[in-house]
Amino acid sequence: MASVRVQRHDFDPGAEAEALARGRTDVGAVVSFVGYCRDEGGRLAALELEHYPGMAEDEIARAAQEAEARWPLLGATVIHRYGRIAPGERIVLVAVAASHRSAAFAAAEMLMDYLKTCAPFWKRAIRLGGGPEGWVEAKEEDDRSAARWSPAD
Amino acid sequence: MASVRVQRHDFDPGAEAEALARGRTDVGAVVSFVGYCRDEGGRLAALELEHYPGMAEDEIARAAQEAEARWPLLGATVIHRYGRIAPGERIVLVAVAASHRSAAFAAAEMLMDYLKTCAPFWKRAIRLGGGPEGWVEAKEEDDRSAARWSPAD
Amino acid sequence: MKALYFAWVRERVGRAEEELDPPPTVMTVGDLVAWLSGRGEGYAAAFEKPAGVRAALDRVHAKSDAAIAGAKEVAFFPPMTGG
Amino acid sequence: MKALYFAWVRERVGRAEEELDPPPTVMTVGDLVAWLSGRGEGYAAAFEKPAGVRAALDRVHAKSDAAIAGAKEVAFFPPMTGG
Repeated sequence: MASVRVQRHDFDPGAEAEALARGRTDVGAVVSFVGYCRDEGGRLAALELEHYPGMAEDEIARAAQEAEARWPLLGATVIHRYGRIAPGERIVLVAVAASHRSAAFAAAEMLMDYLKTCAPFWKRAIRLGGGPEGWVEAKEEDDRSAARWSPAD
Repeated sequence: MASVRVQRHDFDPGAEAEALARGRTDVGAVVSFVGYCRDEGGRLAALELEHYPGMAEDEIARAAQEAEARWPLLGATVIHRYGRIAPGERIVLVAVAASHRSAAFAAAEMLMDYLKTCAPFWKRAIRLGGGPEGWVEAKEEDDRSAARWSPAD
Repeated sequence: MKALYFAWVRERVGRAEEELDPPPTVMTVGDLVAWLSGRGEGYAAAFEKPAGVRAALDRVHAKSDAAIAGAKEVAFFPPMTGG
Repeated sequence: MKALYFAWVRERVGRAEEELDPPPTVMTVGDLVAWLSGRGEGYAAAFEKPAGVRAALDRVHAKSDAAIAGAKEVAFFPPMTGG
């Protein structure tokens, strides 16, 4: 049921979120998350996002299926960009529709935690002034955040 | 810092959320919640929302201040409509910007819980076919949800 | 002081607002509820379950034991159902 | 089987993909990592801390003890940093 897109180009978060509710009267809540490329203290020229085509889509779809099995959702859209993304640009969208807000909030948060730790994307930082480039390191905090949703915990 | 609006007319959730991030590079996350008028099994003609002008704005602003004191937010917008709202129409928007997603999610959820239980709005259901009208009853579940954020708990 | 009534409290009382001039023995929100309840059938119906009615003093939520001295505006209403 | 490398694993190995034909003694993802590490400096550098490299078999995350038999595609990459 979820719509999953992995793409180079930008997206319209408002239109994506509204599409989940349009024309229906059973949706009481739409929660959307938009992740942006932050500038780390004015030294970032851009992020270069590499991904594993095919697996990226599959992995996000698996996470969405898990969310749908867990909460009574009425729709979900996940879009993740790849390629060069400048500070201030959008990187990722998660939008979830449900009858009630608690399911929509929880599912959106779970999907973001999964995207951070399970979806095969890797960020490389390109510094202003030709400074040292480098792969962004995974955060242990993100693993802990994702572990919240694991049934074994 | 938060923008609080209590109004009769509709709003553009995408534009409101995007305005929190536009032109800045310190925002990493924008979480937005849109609440819609649900149709309870095809029997609802509309909701009529009554509010306490002045106190509604003040109470939402107090909740936003509390959220800002609690999480490192970079912006917040809350819009709550009043008057007659048909099934499928938007009722409320909460949009929160932060550097990191956990603060944005938590603040948006807290603001919604507060809106449900503390903001002086009352919903009256107008039934299709002239069925019995009635004031919507407050849900104990909403009180429990709001109590999660109380320091005393 | 000015009194405001909302939602079904307003409907039962039969008006949205009025000026109140309670006697000096009426010192708290709870006292005011008791005093109002004696003013007629509509008031009695509105406040028949005092715990089911919320109050605000000068646009801030107030409990039953809150002192009304100095307040310019008091409001009574059911539990909120916004959001 | 086809092997894919991503991010700094790709950079260290020096290629994005290749065909692999490991001997029959290589049965798990961990075996494959050990076997690849012996193929040259780049591979050794990529897998110097095996716990720091993740793997997928046919586009599903796989642990070190996962059997590679039947897999058409194996991929190696650092911990993910999307979102």
